[in-house]
Amino acid sequence: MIKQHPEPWLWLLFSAGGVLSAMLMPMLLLLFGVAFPFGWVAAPSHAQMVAVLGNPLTRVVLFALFMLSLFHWAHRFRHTLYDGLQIKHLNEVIAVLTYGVAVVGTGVAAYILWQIP
Amino acid sequence: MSDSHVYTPYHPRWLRRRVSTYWWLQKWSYFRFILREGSCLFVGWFVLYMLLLVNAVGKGPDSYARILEWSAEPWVLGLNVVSFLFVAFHAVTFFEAVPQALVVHIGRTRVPGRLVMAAHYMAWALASVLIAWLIVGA
Amino acid sequence: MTPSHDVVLVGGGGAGLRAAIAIAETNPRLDVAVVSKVYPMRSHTVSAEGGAAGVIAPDDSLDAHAYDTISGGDWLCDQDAVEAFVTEAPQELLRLDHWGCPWSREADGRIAVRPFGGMTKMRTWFAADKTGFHMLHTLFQTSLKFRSVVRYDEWFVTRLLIDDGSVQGVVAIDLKSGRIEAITARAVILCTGGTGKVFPFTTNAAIKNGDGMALAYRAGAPLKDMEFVQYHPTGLPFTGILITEAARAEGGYLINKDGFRYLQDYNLGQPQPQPVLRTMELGPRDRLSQAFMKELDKGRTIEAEYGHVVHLDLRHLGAKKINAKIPFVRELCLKYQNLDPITDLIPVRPVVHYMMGGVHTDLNGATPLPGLYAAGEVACVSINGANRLGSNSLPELLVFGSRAGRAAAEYASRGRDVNPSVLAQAKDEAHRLEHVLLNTRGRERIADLREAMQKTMEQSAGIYRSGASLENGVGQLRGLQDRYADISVQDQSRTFNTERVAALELAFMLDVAEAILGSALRREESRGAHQRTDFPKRDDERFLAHSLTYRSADGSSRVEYLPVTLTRWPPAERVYGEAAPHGGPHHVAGRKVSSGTAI
Amino acid sequence: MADHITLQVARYRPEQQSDITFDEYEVPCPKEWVVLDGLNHIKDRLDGTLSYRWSCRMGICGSCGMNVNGEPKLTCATFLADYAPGPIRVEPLPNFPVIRDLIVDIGDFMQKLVRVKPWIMRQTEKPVSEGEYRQTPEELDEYKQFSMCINCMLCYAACPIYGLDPKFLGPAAIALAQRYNLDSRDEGASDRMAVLSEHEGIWGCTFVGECTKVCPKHVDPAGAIQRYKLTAALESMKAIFMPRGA
Ligand SMILES: Cc1cc2nc3c(=O)[nH]c(=O)nc-3n(C[C@H](O)[C@H](O)[C@H](O)COP(=O)(O)OP(=O)(O)OC[C@H]3O[C@@H](n4cnc5c(N)ncnc54)[C@H](O)[C@@H]3O)c2cc1C
Ligand code: SF4
Ligand code: F3S
Ligand code: FES
Repeated sequence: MIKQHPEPWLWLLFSAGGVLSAMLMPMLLLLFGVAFPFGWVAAPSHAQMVAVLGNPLTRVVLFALFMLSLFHWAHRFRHTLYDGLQIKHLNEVIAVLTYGVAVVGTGVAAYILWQIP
Repeated sequence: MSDSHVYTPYHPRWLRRRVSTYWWLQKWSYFRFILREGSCLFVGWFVLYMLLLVNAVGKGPDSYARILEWSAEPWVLGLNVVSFLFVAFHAVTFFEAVPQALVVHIGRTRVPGRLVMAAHYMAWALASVLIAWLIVGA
Repeated sequence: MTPSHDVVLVGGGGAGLRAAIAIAETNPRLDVAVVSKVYPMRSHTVSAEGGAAGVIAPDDSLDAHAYDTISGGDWLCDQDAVEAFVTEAPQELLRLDHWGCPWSREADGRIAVRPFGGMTKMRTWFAADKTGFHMLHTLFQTSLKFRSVVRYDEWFVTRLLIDDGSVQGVVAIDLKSGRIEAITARAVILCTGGTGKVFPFTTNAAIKNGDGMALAYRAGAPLKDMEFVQYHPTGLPFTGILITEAARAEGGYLINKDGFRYLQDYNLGQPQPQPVLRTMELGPRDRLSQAFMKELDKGRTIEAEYGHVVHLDLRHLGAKKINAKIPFVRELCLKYQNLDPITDLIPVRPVVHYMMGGVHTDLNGATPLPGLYAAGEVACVSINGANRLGSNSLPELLVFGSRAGRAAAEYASRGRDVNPSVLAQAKDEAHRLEHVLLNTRGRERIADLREAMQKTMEQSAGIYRSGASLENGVGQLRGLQDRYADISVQDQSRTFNTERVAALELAFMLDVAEAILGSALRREESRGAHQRTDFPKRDDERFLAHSLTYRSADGSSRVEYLPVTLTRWPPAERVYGEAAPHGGPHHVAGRKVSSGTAI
Repeated sequence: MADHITLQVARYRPEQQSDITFDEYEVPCPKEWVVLDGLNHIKDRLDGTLSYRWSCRMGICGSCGMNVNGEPKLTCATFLADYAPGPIRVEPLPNFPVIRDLIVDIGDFMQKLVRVKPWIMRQTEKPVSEGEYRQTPEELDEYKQFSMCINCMLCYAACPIYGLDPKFLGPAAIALAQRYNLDSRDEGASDRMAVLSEHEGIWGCTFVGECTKVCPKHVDPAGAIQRYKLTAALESMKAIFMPRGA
């Protein structure tokens, strides 16, 4: 019997987050972060946004994107901290902080997404 | 394996070198690795930014307008341009690694890694077009 | 405390590791030590490329393999040994399959075989063209699972410990610390490989210095058939890197400066577009190397930067076949010769490759000294006779490695305890190594002596020798032995002192070189790899016998003869080409084996 | 092209020094010479006390790995002329303890290798008399690449994670475990899982990817590790969602 470690699960979340963010993020960020503010393209109206976000499918996809990306961030950030800065002795603290933020962030995301009428 | 640190004629003192804290500055490829890992910060920022946006949409047209205005502030705009570059870099590094991490079989033959990678790039392009169409086109 | 084991193996190459596993499997209660001057997976077996012969094809027979081996060895093989060898080789190779060796396969998953020089049938098993590499790593990794096998990695053995004529252990230097230690044992097996480095131009690695031959020789065991040194016809100039015979087996041509397949002028048959077994490029190595020398005399070789060469032409095989069957050949050519065999001709010349002779043993690897066994290239069980066929050495390591292992295990389990008096010998040896060698302020540079020895050997005992050249060589070696007394070792450190090792290896080589010249001088005939210009004919009257070289008290060599064991194959003329008596011309059909091999 | 080149060779004599120093030597530089030929020239002609390992001079025994101008290389397969006009800096492989001059201790790897059980494991052994295990060329191709490892340790020298955490199992050991896991004759994958899925096993690797870049035999240890992560993760999922047995 294989002992259950958390590592495979964290890695799965990390990878899934990596793939999903790679697929969806660049375009979203290009539109909302760069193109609209620069005025290259007119930003969608509030009504349009509500229509798009009102679709349950959009919300599910966004929720998955937010949650997995947060875990992606948490996992990578944790590793970078102790490989880059060599602060391995703080292993546990870092893990609690990073994954903690991801869990809380996921809750907040769920709350915000389901607020939309 | 002898771990002795004291030199005697029969117990040579082995030299144990420490990895420098700035190891990632020693080689371009290490630095690129750190940049790749660093991209996660921008992934995190993106989630935060989008949540603020969605939250604003939920709060009504006024807050939505306010957030659009805020997003045009130079520092936000600057941050987002950098974030976009990092996120795109993240995407490229992720797809680059696909052939190494994923072996796909169709029946008993192995699909060449390049093909698997190409499929990912195609999916990326498709997803991006779909998003653009949903938000701008519709 | 002196480490003590039931069996000590000197050498962790193919033969040594196979022996270690054999002992561990025969009697798990025996504890076995593998003492090796390099990590086992660095042993020279790692560079064997072409393959390992063993009868497996339905149209093949053990008798055919035996006949090819015996005729290839110019009837100097002991036929009982050859029969044991061909019978056990396929089983040993199969065992390696069960241990994970990545043999190349037929489309249906069966083992694939390829043709090889001097063989009448396709019977050479291969793992692309890294056969030795895969065999060695398979053996090494498999050996890791046996708890009774202890390793002394990077320990250099300098002498055998002997009590009343029987061998009871070794003295070795732990290179990392420089500590000199006696390792006692009820039985010792020498598996130290060959001695190519006594010659200047060789395929052999830096570690092949005839250590084990010299160890046994100094301890009083005879060296057998040392005059038979194999030249491989296709080495890269300058580096001596081997281009495996598999390149010819897959269809490569040897051509001279006129683009002519010159082997047809030397009784090796007529050229065909496809390789034909036992003819032309698939003739035996001694004949091919001798043909090169004749071409050189006729002025038909190509003059290149590092001496004369001929060309190996693989271009007509095409990229696909080259990449699938001989990828390492391409890798080596690209890396070391800066040419691509798909489009370019490969310059090659004969290069010292293998020592047919070695420590005299019986069929179970036992030497005349009780408690001392030998297996692999260091030993001479006499299956190779006057010329080894390509791909017979790797299975020899397995068959006789495992026989020697079993025999030594048997001996050790009933053997007597080690006599503590051998420790006094160990002390003497430690004294010699510490004080004599570490404190010398001599004037002779190791490299100078080594190069002089190598040159002497090439000039006096090359592909063609004569009484005069050999006499001359003997004299020069004497001089070198004298100069050795004044050797200089600059490095006074104990930690990984590779200069001290080089000095000891040079001493081993000088002794082995002397045995080679001594036995070559007394064999007044031409047979297999031993070609005397002053005695160009084989002489079965006088020399259908093994030479046994002993070391006399004064350090010089003394040669005796031992009749060859004949069972079913009376001596006959060696015929290659169309007139081959066995099997006759046999066309090799192309077959698809593994493809897309990574290199 | 210059006919000589300068080698700056790292020296460490444990009896006399507590850190590496550099000695400079000028060696001939014909186009056929590799870095190892340069070192041999030094040892034979200029300074007999220089210590380093080598054997096959054909890139297969794996003993001559060193850092050449900061990159882990097989010195028998690295040409001097490629670095002209020099100088060339030759150092012991990083991430390992240095024993002497260019010689490092690889005992750590040798122990790790045993831990991943690199041998065929089977429920029932087939007797040799029954012949070979059938294995098609396609099945062979599944693991062949990972069987090409010559244990040269260049990958360990290039992997910063190993440098930071010597407990990390490391690229070659994991690749060799994968070599057996993917062999159709082997049934030991679940036995190896215990060691590989430890924190210091595959999960220690953050996919720096340098191991694969420096590997002279195209083993792609980075790929082996990533693939194994996926397998291990899927196994974990299976264990939860499809508990075996009743
Ligand atoms: C380039 C090349 C290609 C070849 N290709 C083929 C082929 O295709 N087919 C074939 O059948 N044969 C081939 N051969 C021949 C065959 O590979 C060798 O004969 C065989 O590998 C020798 O194996 P071994 O176990 O006897 O010795 P090795 O593998 O040489 O091992 C010797 C061992 O002894 C140890 N040792 C030596 N001296 C000491 C000492 N003083 N103290 C401690 N340890 C010591 C070494 O460390 C090493 O572990 C080839 C040979 C060469 C050189
Ligand atoms: S994986 Fe490559 S680099 Fe690492 S030890 Fe093996 S051959 Fe060398
Ligand atoms: S360099 Fe190291 S971190 Fe992983 S991908 Fe290779 S083992
Ligand atoms: S000397 Fe063998 S790999 Fe370089």
